[in-house]
Amino acid sequence: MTEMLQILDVDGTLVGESPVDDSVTRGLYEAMVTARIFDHKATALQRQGRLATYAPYEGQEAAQIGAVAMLEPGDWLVASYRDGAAMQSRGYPWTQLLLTRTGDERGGRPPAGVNVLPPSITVGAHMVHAVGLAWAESLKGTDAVAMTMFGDGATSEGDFHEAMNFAGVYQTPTIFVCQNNGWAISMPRARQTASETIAQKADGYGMPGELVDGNDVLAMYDAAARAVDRARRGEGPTLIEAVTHRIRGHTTADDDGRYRSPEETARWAERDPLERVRLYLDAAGVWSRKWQEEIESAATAAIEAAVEEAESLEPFTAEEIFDAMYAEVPPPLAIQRRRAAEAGLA
Amino acid sequence: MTEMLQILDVDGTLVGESPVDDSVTRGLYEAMVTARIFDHKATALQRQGRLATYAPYEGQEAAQIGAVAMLEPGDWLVASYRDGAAMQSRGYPWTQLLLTRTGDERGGRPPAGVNVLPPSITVGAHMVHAVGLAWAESLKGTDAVAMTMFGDGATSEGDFHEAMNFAGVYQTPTIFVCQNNGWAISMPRARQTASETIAQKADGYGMPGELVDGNDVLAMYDAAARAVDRARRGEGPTLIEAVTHRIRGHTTADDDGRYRSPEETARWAERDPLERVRLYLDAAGVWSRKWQEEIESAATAAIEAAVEEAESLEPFTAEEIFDAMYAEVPPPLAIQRRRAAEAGLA
Amino acid sequence: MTELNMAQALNAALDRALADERVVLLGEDIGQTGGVFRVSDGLLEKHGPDRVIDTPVSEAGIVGAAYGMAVAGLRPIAEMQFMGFSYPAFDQIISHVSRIRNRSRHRFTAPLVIRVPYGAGIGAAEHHSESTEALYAHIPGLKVVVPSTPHDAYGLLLAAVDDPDPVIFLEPIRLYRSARGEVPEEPYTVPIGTAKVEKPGSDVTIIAYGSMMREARAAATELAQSDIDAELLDVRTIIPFDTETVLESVTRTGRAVVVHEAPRTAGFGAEIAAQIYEHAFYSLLAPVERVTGWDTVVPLRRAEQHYVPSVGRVVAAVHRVMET
Amino acid sequence: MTELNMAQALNAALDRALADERVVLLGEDIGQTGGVFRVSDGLLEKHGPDRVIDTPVSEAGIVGAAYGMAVAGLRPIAEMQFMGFSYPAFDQIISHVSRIRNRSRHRFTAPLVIRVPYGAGIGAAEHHSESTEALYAHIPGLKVVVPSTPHDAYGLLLAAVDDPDPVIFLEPIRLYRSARGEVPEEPYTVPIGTAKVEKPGSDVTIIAYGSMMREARAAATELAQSDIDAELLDVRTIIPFDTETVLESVTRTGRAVVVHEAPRTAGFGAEIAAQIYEHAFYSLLAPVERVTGWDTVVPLRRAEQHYVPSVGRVVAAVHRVMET
Ligand SMILES: Cc1ncc(C[n+]2csc(CCOP(=O)(O)OP(=O)(O)O)c2C)c(N)n1
Ligand SMILES: Cc1ncc(C[n+]2csc(CCOP(=O)(O)OP(=O)(O)O)c2C)c(N)n1
Ligand SMILES: [Mg+2]
Ligand SMILES: [Mg+2]
Repeated sequence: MTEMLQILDVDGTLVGESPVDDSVTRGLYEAMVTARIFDHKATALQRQGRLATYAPYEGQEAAQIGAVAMLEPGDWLVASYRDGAAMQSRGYPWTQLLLTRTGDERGGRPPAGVNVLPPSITVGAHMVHAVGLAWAESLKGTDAVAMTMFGDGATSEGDFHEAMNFAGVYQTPTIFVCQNNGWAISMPRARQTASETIAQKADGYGMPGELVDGNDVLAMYDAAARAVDRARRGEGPTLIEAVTHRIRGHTTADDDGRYRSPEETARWAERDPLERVRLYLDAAGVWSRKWQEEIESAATAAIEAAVEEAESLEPFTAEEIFDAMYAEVPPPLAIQRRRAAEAGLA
Repeated sequence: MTEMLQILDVDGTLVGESPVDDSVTRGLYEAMVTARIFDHKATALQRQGRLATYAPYEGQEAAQIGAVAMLEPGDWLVASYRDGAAMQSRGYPWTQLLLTRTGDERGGRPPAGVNVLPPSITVGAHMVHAVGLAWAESLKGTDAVAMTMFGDGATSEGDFHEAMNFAGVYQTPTIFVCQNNGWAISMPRARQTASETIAQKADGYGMPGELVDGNDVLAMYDAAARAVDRARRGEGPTLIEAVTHRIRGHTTADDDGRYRSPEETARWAERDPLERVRLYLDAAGVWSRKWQEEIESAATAAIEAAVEEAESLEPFTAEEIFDAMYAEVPPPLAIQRRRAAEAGLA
Repeated sequence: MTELNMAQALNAALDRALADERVVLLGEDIGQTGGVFRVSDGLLEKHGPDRVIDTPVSEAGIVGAAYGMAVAGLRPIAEMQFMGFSYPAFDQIISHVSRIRNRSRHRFTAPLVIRVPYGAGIGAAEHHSESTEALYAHIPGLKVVVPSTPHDAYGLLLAAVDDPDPVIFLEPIRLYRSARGEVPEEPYTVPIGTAKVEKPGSDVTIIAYGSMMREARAAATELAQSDIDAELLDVRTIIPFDTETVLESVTRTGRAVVVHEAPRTAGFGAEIAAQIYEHAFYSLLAPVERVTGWDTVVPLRRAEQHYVPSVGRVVAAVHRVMET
Repeated sequence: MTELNMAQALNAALDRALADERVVLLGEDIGQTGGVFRVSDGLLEKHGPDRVIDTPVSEAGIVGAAYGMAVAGLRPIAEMQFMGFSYPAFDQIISHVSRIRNRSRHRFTAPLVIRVPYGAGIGAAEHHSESTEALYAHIPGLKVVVPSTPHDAYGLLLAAVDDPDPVIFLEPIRLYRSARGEVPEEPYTVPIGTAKVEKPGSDVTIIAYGSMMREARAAATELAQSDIDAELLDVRTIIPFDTETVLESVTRTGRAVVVHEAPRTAGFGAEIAAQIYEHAFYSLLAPVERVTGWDTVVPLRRAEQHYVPSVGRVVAAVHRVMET
């Protein structure tokens, strides 16, 4: 079996060379803490019926934040429903993430300049979009890259294959980040594919594949930074397999007790992606309880503000559901739009 | 690069151990000679306008006939539009192969007991059918296997991936035979995938992959026999890459001069799959010009008879186009069927 | 007789179907968790992993493998987790499942059932609210079935499993738990290809199917209060369509309202309307009304109610056809 | 003005479109060989391999990558080799191409063109004769265009490339070489969304599109000999449908025959007929006739003529509507 890249051990000791200095590590830690607070908040909101189902990412913060931390503003991110941490740290607002989950299309509209697509709900189809985006940037002559994030389950879809194949053939600057969290809903990784690792699938597409401890933010940063650099230099795509664990159910509607054991949860608890960084920072003398409280309260405030903003938005009128189907509402649709408004009044 | 299995060199000398004795080799040779005569005949018929387009397999006889020779009657074959040699040697009549090409659905109906599906025209979709067939046989408790044949181009489709993945996960007794003839119409193999070989793709699905000289009928027999045995013993699927060459255009409608060089054709001429077997048999003292003439004239007679049979069939009436859409024609379709008949009279 | 909801009725039908050794179930999360809607709950435990097969996230793989199994003589029942996730298998369905019988002139057949939860109304995420039955209805060689009661769900599903041809079996998500009704203890089938007059009436025919039967029923009740006696027709089988039952009704009432939640343009309502006009033109007292979803993506939870045809829209349409 | 066949007109339009740096062509065998129908002949040589891209056999890859390119600001033109091979890309089209604008409330858009040769009549192998425009017409967010003359092919293709939304551009295989006509030298567009009255008439409106315009024209000519003055309407854009032009004509003639080669049930003809009835019910002198392909797989060469609507079938339908 391929070796798994690890830089920061579960007890907070460096077992490899950190790709960044401690100030950056502090930033990564802060982002992870913030992301976890959001995840807890969103889960709580869902329990209160204020969100529709929500797909928690708790436990996968390092995989997400480590992967995207070195992206530049011109780069693209094409991620899935579980990738809020990655998306937000690339500029996709908490407000929009919440809006999507309240069931509001405006959640799909990040601010101008944020090159992050709305989260993909279909499993599999979005990876090839990152190939097209990256390819377009090459054709336009920029050095922007596109990163795509997806789960272990997504690698079973045909579109994963077509995306990887295109990226390999055209050597597009695409970084494929698979968060192997061990499960596709109830289907364990071992029963999704007979391949020993997902990383090794890269070989069939003529691109490098790397197996990474997805709960080690420094390892993720390191692997992704090298992949991004290669892509930016025109040396083509990379597949990164981030081995990680989702702590909660597939979504808030999922009862994971039906398919996985408490032992599994316990085994992964000690591999938590946040705690090991805290231990490391603490040992390095750059963590304090006070700082922890500061970042937590800043995060909480920002997230509360986002909740308020999201919930203050009036829902769409009947007319508005027609308004973004095309650049301009075509005549037949305009008639329907009028009828819908009338039906609303009736 | 993985080594390519070769048993019979281009000059007819054994460079490995023959999996069969010379009487079998003679049978393989006879089947290849017959298949080539059919291919020439069909091409000629197309030129005379008696067939619609035809996809010649000349040059790929060893890959096809070597692969299927050890299959048992209960086994399944799911092949593509270019695999007439393989199909016929599994019992799919020349007549039916011709009928399909004249544009007659009855070409899709082999005799009872022949477990060969009509040729797949779509590229990619049919491999997974062989997974389902093989899986069903396992579930039914038989030891039958399913073999599927497809081109290098087909490996770019998502369905190839899903088929390979399912076969790996469920360890179905499926043998994947890729005839890498270097081209998907005008797309050269090197631009279809950045993978060095197609055989190595097997690794990403947890199954063995083997690179074979597809113009060496003994190597093909050997690799396929081992794969079939494994599958029959319940040891799961195999991918075989048969490196070969199509001597003619993609179809009779294709002008391959637009995309490939005469040098390529010349280079492959000396690797002809028939001639090396003839040289071998001759050296072994089991070939004679007389025998060659005998098998050629037997083949020609059989094929002429098939042409006659195919061409003597009356075309479908208007009613008949409705008759195999369902087990029984449902009422709405029965009305259309009547109208179609009336329109024909009008 | 037991009172069951639709999910339970389907579960009972699947359990019954599995009594036939040729039947196998395939789908994402159908075994260990019993399916997203628990329709296959308990079946893995009862029938084992060779019969109730959890698959990778691979819809083309599921349908393609099920097709192969069917050709080999099994009777697979494949599940697409949601209609919006059936499209990766679209090519397998249109190019192979629907055609192998004709391609081989009856020599090979694909008697499989593809179960597809469909429809809006539960405020789900994008792609979870699709109603694209018209796409499947336009594919020759398929049958397309959609129950609206637990009784029909059970009987049509067993009929689909028995059917020698491939059946797309649509399950209205909104009705899984909300539709309740009596289901006989003894196995039975409901014949594919027959619509049902659920409530006779003389003024107007309301033609609906699947999830929209709920609105249609409520509308009929409401209309009764305005002394409009609506006949209620449950299509049940979209393909082959039971033109006869529809015409019998519409020629009698002279007025028709067709209801579906799919987008309007090129929806199956157009076909129903066109058939009514073609065969009952001279009996019609008013143009047929189509009450449908709009030509938009199904909105997410906060605006979904603007999309799904409401009882009010059905009632209003009936009033319009009654005006003339 | 030059006389061109439709393939040449499309080739000229592609060449012209490539003058815009954002335009790239992607497809199987479109470069080196110029495409199965030679529609992109010479463009690789002229515009280079970064603009005219030969791809692997991977339709989802082609459309998915083109979608990504479009989101990034390019104007890709993707080719599906035949309509029957567009289905592996169906999920990309219905789940993403058609929806990103709405999903992102205009923030991201996918202005791409998907060129799809379609239709029967050349005696091709299975899957090479499809006419499933109704499937695409039922997907909100797409536009669906189908020319029947070289002039319109050129102008509609350039309009499609300019369009800010995704366009499915259907090319009638039978007309690639057989349709010939004048094409101006100067670039022009034909607006998407407008039907055309190709020949005015007073007795009946024949409504057709794409390949079937050939039969419709021949039928009109034949009918003139029986003193039936048929108005000939070329739909040109299926979505958004130009209801107005159709109604203007049918309310005048009082009779309509709709022609398409796609299967009848849930074909786009049902939608056209339903709209006519809905809006022109009281002007109609007879039920609308649909002349269509049957609900069968398109037969192979030897029986294809039983499937594709013939001039005779169109003429007979006109006679039927004229009887009342
Ligand atoms: C095409 C498609 N099929 C099925 C689904 C339903 N579904 C949603 S998430 C999921 C499992 C995905 O697993 P994985 O890719 O490992 O991501 P994870 O949820 O573990 O992050 C499935 C089957 C879907 N969204 N899209
Ligand atoms: C889904 C699909 N896309 C495109 C085509 C058109 N097509 C027919 S053969 C072919 C090339 C296939 O190449 P390969 O798999 O290498 O087989 P070969 O023809 O070389 O035997 C293509 C693109 C098709 N038949 N099906
Ligand atoms: Mg997962
Ligand atoms: Mg090839």
